[in-house]
This record gives sequence, structure tokens and C-alpha cells, in this order.
Amino acid sequence: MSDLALKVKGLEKKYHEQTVVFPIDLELQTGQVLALCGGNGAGKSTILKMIAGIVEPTQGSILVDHLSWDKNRKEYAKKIGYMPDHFSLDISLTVRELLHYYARLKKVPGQEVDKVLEKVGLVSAQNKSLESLSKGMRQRFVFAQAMLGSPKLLILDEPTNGLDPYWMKSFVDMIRDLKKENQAIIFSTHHLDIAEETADLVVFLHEGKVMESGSLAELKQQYNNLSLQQMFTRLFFQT
Amino acid sequence: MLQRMINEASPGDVIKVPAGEYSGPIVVDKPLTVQSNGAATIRGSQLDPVITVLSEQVTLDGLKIIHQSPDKDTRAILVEGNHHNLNNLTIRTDGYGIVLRDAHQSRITENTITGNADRPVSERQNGIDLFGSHDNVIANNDIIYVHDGVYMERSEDNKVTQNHVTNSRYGFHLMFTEGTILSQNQSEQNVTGAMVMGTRETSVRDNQFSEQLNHVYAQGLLLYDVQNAEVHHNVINANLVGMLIQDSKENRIYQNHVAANFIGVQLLNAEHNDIFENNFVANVVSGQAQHSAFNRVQGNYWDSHMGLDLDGDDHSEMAFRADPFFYTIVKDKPAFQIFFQAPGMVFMENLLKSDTNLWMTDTAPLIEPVTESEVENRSSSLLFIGFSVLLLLYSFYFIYFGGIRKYET
Amino acid sequence: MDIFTIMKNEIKLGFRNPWAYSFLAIFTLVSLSLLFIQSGPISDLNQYTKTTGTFMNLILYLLPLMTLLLGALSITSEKEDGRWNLLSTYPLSSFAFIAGKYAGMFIVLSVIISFGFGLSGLISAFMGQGLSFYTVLWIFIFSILLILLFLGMAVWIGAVSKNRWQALTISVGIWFLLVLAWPILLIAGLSQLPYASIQPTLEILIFFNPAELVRIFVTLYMGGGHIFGPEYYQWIEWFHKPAGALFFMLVCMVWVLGSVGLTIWKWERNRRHV
Amino acid sequence: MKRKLILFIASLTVFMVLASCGSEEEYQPEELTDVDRCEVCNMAVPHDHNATQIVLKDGKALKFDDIGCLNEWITENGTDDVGAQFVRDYHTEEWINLEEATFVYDKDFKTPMAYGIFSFKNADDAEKFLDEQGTGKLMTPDDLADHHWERNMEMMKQMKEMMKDNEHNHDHSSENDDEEEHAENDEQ
Repeated sequence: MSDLALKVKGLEKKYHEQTVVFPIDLELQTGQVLALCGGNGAGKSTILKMIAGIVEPTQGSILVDHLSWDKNRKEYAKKIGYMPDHFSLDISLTVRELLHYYARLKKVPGQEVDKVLEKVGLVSAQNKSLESLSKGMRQRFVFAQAMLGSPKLLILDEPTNGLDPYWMKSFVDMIRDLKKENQAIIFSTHHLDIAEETADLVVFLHEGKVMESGSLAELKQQYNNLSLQQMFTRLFFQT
Repeated sequence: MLQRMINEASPGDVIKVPAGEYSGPIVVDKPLTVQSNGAATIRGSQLDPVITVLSEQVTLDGLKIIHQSPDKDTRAILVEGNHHNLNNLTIRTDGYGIVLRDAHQSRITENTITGNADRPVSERQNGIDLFGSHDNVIANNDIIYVHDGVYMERSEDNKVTQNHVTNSRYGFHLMFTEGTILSQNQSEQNVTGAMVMGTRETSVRDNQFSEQLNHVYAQGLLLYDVQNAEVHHNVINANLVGMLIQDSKENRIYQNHVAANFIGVQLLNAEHNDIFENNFVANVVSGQAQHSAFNRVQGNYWDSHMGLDLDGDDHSEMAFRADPFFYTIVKDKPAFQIFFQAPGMVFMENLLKSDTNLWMTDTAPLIEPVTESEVENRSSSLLFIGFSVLLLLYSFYFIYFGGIRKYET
Repeated sequence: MDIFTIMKNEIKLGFRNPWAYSFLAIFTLVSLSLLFIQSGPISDLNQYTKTTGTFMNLILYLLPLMTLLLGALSITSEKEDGRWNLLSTYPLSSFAFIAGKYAGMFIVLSVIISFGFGLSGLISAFMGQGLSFYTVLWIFIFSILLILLFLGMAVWIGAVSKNRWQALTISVGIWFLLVLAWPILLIAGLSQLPYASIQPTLEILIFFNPAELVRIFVTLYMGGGHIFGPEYYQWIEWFHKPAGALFFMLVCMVWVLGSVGLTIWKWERNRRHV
Repeated sequence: MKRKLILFIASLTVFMVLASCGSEEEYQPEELTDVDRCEVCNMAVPHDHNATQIVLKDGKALKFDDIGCLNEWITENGTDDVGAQFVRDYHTEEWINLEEATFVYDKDFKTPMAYGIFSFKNADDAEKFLDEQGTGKLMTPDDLADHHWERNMEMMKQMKEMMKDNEHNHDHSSENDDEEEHAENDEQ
């Protein structure tokens, strides 16, 4: 049986009286993938940051594997892996060095490093400095970092941003592999084809509000087998 | 018993004091020689001096004198009259050591005078104390733990030479004297090496005044209200203030070596002095001066001064000026002395240089020291080399193992 | 231990980046100048000499600024570059993060000065300059204390600054205030007070300026205390006693723990308030 | 941040005001310490009857080793900033206001800078002292203003002459060691 990896209830975020995320409910089982779709400023990133524990919610509750951040943040932190959308890495270090650093901070044994390096295909580059890696390789590195310690929930913020088609393909493969291993994943994207290929659940967001949500299968049924891209166009431009 | 021997002797006799303990007070009132090979000890613990020397031509030689008294204003030896000779005495005193009152043309030589180290300096008295006593020679005495080593007041033409004073208040203290010669003496670790006050025609030469710095008002040599003094060839080092010259005029100060003091020379209201060919080296601050623009200061070597010699005469065309800025501030509000050598203060002094005409100015400072100080080729201690190596190892360790070395498998 | 992990990483980053080496080069040049400051006779009583006095000032110009810039920029860039955002999703406390960074940067800075002192020390030994061991030891202690205290201030600046530009501005401003402008400001300001309150106020203010605090106490312990004059006589006598030395160490500790503690508090408070 | 800064400045101000309350209208003499130095002549200030001091209006205390040095300072700097002047009683060495003291002068009274003036709390004591000494004159604070303030440095000249006279006939009278005594001898 599948168990609940993420349960979000009434989650809301306001900045100075301005609501950026209206109350939202989400549920995710292990082995499921949820895609948050929407344009810039839709509130995707904020929702993920709240789940990752970076941003404090104004209202609502978040449970990852039945655990809340407020109750036990250390345990909570061990249950998630987070991939930020953009940040500067310490590029003077080698892939291996930096990954080991993250592993130690996650209290994860060293062998994990080899395991995730293999998963993201960075074994051959492991002794190169991050400086010499391409953007795609660096994305893989950040992804590898999130996977350290096999967390219950992977939170990926725009994992496919600025990637070449080859890496897009391998990303899809990786998500599918992880799904097979019963991994729960929540990610944001504006590449709707990626969502279409990987997601079980899809949430369309616009200006902090949920426009449409449901399992991919339900939505397909509802929208006469339109692709997500077509659904998006209909949702935002034809109503 | 000793007194009886003296009473029974006729003038001109030589009394050889047998080894042993004697008790004072003893009075020698006729020309006699009282001597011992150091084995005779005379003790006194009364208000009277342990030995009083009167009359003429008395010689005391090789005696040991122990003077104990709760009252500091008592004396071990009191001398009056002329042509005496006090030689090779070992004196331990709670009050004065040797006191000369109207005693002239006497010689005080090779004595050792020790005060009471357990008492604070203000509760001790002077080692050798002259008042109204002229033409004496005070030489080769070793003085320690007293108030002032050699104190002279209203006395003339005395020669003080090759004495050594330490752990006392002032090494040599001259008040209202004339024609004093202070030469080849040493003063160390006193509040002031030589305190020369209200004197005329004093000669201070070839002395060494060092390590007067354990007091907030410590200095090597102080001239206050002094005229016509010749101060030369002295070595003045490692004092709080090397030379302090105040309210003094018409003095000649030359060829002194003033080194490693906190402040090299201070001139306050000093005018018309000749200050030349002195070395001022390694002082934290070379010179401070206030109201002292009108001195003839020329051809000294100031190591803090960046000189420039264009015409090749070994003198800089750029004048050295003593900045009164800090001194002026501190004079009014001594609390600001805490900014001595504060980086902001030094920065400020370099920024604000106005009205330099009224500063003490060496118009032609030397480019090189007057006499090349012995090249100090000191070998470093093993401790020092070890420490340097340790620091390097520490840094290499972290740079290599902590930083550069890549973590590989 | 997270502190050690953070610390080690900080050291590694330190010595992989060019700025550490430029600071190292500058500091080594400065400490080599120690060889050219004529040292004069060595006195056993006193390590406070022209050499130490001049050198202390050089260090005071350089080291606090170096420390402030390094420390503040390092902390601010963690925020600005988003690395802290990622790390805050880790089971990592603000305490371990800030304390680890502090310790790491301290080692980097101490390595920089050790290299400078070690190299100029060895060269001086071969040149027969014969610097006294205690002189160099005291200046080394002086530098270490400056690093410890200013680094505390630096991490605080880093935590309150919004970006690198702000951190840089505040660092330079504080350096200017504490090192260059301090005496003038105090002389100008305190002169307005009644005479009797000038000194007590000054004495208290000394404890608020690490540059002055360290300069005065190291001068004092090197045997130069009497240069501060009669007003500080009792002060100096007291601080020469073991209790005084202990008090000084305590003040330094309060500075370090206080500033680092405050930084951690501020860091933690900002943690989920982006 | 701003609020904290204001708070800091405010507390500093309060502290300074409190600190400044110490200076009252009434000027008190400051106790002598181990390191006092005469403001004028740089000598250590003795902890005896010779010490004098000026307390300025701003509360700063200036100490002197001789009343002559105090006078020297007044001559140079005036009395505009002076709050009070203190001297010490010859016998008890307690601080007394200069305006309320009685003085005795003789050029041969021995004081650190040879100004030859002693101060007394009671006029009776001063008179008694003069009787004992058999020399000197009594002065009130007002008399000080007209005093010639000469230091006795001439004395040695006279003694020198005398010594030279004595050189040949060797009849130097034996005298006891009291300073006041030989002061008498020199009075011709």
C-alpha cells in the first residue's frame, strides 16, 4: 500500500498584506509525482519553499511523512531533499568534495555520495571542479545533492530550467526511475511536456490561486485528452 | 669601646679596628684614620648618626655600618668639616647614607650604600646627601634602594663620577648647585636618571641613564630651570622620556645618544639652547616640544625623519619638526594620553600640520647617525627561530591540507 | 560535528580563492617591513619599543579592515548567493553554521598572519636582525586578538547586511570610525563634558572599541603602560595583576561570544523570514 | 537598528550626566597619590606639609611641591579658571584652604624649591613656630600677593666665600647638623 508523503492543508502566504499564495491543499503518496505548473509569479516557488522549510507559511499546515517542521525541524529536514531554482555553488571545489560536504551536513554515510553520483551520471566528472562543469552538469549536481540520504520527499524547483534537450530526456528517465523506487516528488516547471511525461498529479497555478488540479488521468479525461500545453492555453487564454 | 680608642688616640693616628661588632653612635672629632679590612661592623639604631665625622682630615676606610631606625630622617654617617676621606665603606641604612653638611674638599669613594628595600621609596632617604658642601669628589659609589642616589643642594664645584645608582627615586638630584660635574655615572631603573634643577654651569657627560620607565613620570635626564649646562656624550636609552628640558636656557646639548625611549626628547618652554649632533634613534616618538621654537637645533640625527640631502653635505634640506599637537591636547586633558600612538592619532597628526614655524625645528637634520651605532648583529634565539618555523608549518599545513589538496578517491 | 564540517569547508574555500592569497601577500609585505624598522637596544623590562609601536600601528591599519571585509562579505554572500537557502533545508542549526564559519575564517586569517610572521621571522634570523622572541610573540598575540574581536563584528555586519555592497560599506565605515576617526571624535566629543567625567567615560568607551581595547592592553602587557600617564596609573597597576589580566580576557571573551551570539540570534530570527 | 542606536545614545547621555553630577560647587582637595608630580617643576610631590594644590573650576586638580610653584602657576595662568587653592598645615599636614591659612617666611626655611614658606592652620601655631625658630616673619594670605617670591639660591655663594676664608685658618667651628642651625650661621 502507498502511504502519505506530503499533506498540505490550507497553506497560505502573505507578504505585507499581499497574498502571494491563496489557501491550497495538496496530498502526495509515495511513488507519486506532483507537478506545479504556471507562469512567473504564479506562486510555485513560494509553495515549494514553504514545504522545504525556507519560508514560514502565514496559514496552514504542512506534514511530510506525518511530521511537521515546527515539531521537529531536524527530523523534518532529513525527510526532504530540496533543489533550489538558482544559486551559486562554491565552484572552486570538486564535485566530490562539495557533495561530501553536503552529505556530512545531512548526516548521510559517504557511500551515498557514490550512489547519487551514479544516479545523475556524474561519476566521470567527480574529481573535476564545479567551475569546469557545464550548466547542465551543475543542475545534475544540485539534483544529486537533493537525493542524498534518499529523503521521503524530493522538492525540485524548476529542475529543467535552461537545460538542453538531452538532459531533459535524462531528467525524465531519472524521475521515472525514482518513481519506481517509490519516491515522492513535487516539482515546479513551466515545461509542461516534462510534467506530462512524469507527473501523476498536476496543479495549475495563476497569481497564487489554483486554477485547476487533479491527477493527470482525470484531467485528460476532463479535457478530452488535450495535452497539458493545450489545457494551459485554454485555461489562461480562452476564458 | 671603639669610641674610647678614638678618644685616646692623638691627631694623625691610624686606628686599625679589630674584627667584630661595635655599636654607635661614634664621633670622630680629630684628624684620624679609622680603618678595617671590612670585618668591623658598627651598628646604630638611635636618632644620632652611627658615625659623626667632625674636624678635618678624617679617613674612614673599610668599615661596615649598619643603621637601623624607624625614622627615615636619621643618618648612617654625618660629615662636617673639610678634607675628609670616606672610602670603601659598606653602609646599610634605614635613613640617609652619607650626609655632608658644610663639608668641603672631601672624597667619598668606593662605598656601597644600600637602603631599605622593604620600604616604599618615599619612606627612604638619600644615599649621599650634600647641603652647602663644596669641592668634594664623589666617585665609584654603588647605591641601591634609596630615595635619591646622590642629592646635592646649594653646593658648588662637586665632582660626581662613576657612581652607579639603581632601584631608587632619582639617580642624581641637583638643586641650586653651581659647577657640578656629573660624569660617567650610571643610573638604571630609577624614576629619573638625573634630575638637574635650578643649577648653573653643570656638566653632564658620559653618563648612562637607562631603563627609567617603571613610573608614569620616568625620564632619563631632566633639566629644569638650568642655565649654561653642558650635556654631552651621554647614553640615554630605554626610558619613558629620554630627555626632558623645561624652562631652561643657554645650555649646550650635544653628541648624546638617545635611543629606544618612549619619547626621545621633550622641550617645554626651553629657549636659546644649542642642541646639535645628537642621535635620536629607535624612540617610539622622537621628539615633542611646546613653546620651544627659539633653540638652535641643528645637525641631529632623527631616525623617524625622512630626510633628503640634495647638495651632498650629509644634512637634509628638509627640516625635522617636533609636532606639539598631541602634547598640547594632553596637557589640558591628561585623560587623552590614552591615545598615545593610537593609529587615528598618528593619522591625524600627519594630516594636520599647520603653523609649523612655532615648532621646535631642526633645520638641518643629519642623514646618517653621528656615530654609527655598533651594528647589532644579534643572533636570534633558538626559541625565536623555532617559533617562526612553527608558524610557517602551521600555515603550510592549513594551506595545503586544508585548502589546496583535493579530496579524491 | 556540523561546526567542524562548516569550518573545514570554509578553510578549503578560503585557500582555493585568490583573495586569501592577496591578503597573504599584503600582510607578508607588511610584516617584512618589521625588518626595516630599526629595533634599537633590547630591554628586558620592556617589549614596547619603536619597532613594536610602529608595527602595531601598521597592523591596526590593515588587519581590522581585512578581517571585517573578509568576514562580512563571506556571511552576506551566503545569503545573497542562495547557499544558505539550501542549507536551511538541511538538519543544520544556525549556531553550527555561524560558529563554523567564524572558526573557519579565524583559521584562514590566522594562517595569513602566521605565514607573514613566520617568513619575516626566519628572514630576520638569517639576516642577523635578532628580533626578540617576546616582541614577535606579543605582536602575534596582538594580531590574533584583533582577528578574534573584529571577526565577531564582521559576522554581525554580514548578518545584518542585505547585500555585498552594504556589507562593504558598513565594514569600511566601521573600520574608519574605530581605527582612524576614534581619537579625534572622542577628543572633540568628550571635551564638552565636565572634566571629572572625561576619563571615566573614556575608560568605558575603550571597551566598546576592539582596536583600542587590544592596542591599549597589549601595550600595557608589553611594559609600555606608563606611557599613558598618571591618570591611568591605578588602572594600569590593576590590570597588571592577575585579576586584571583575567578581566581583560573576560572582556575579549564577552566580545567574541557576544558578537557571534548576537549574529546567531539574528541569523536564526531571519531564518524563515525571507 | 535606529531605535537601538537612539537607545544607546540616550543611555550614554544619561551616564554622562550622572557622571558630571559629581562636580559640586564646593571644591575639594584631591588626595595625593604615589605618582603626583609638581605641575611646574616636575618634582615628585612630597606627602608632607610642603604639598599644595589648585582645584580648577572644571574639577581638575593641579598639585605642587612648594607654594612657590603654585604661585608660579598663578602668575602664568591667572586665577580665572581657579576654583580653590589648598595648602597643608605644617604640623598636621591636613589640607586647608589657602585663604584661611597663616604663613611664615624666612629665606632659610627649607622647602623643596627653596621658597622658604610654611603654612599653618592656626595663627597661634605659626607664631609659636616663629618663636621657636627665632627668625622669619608672619604673613597673611593677602601678604602673599606682595611677596617677592625669591628662591634662596644665593646662600651657597656666601657659604663658598666663607669657606674660602676658612681655608687658611682652619678654625671651622664644629656645628651640629640641624639645617635650621646652619641657616643661622649663614645669616650675617
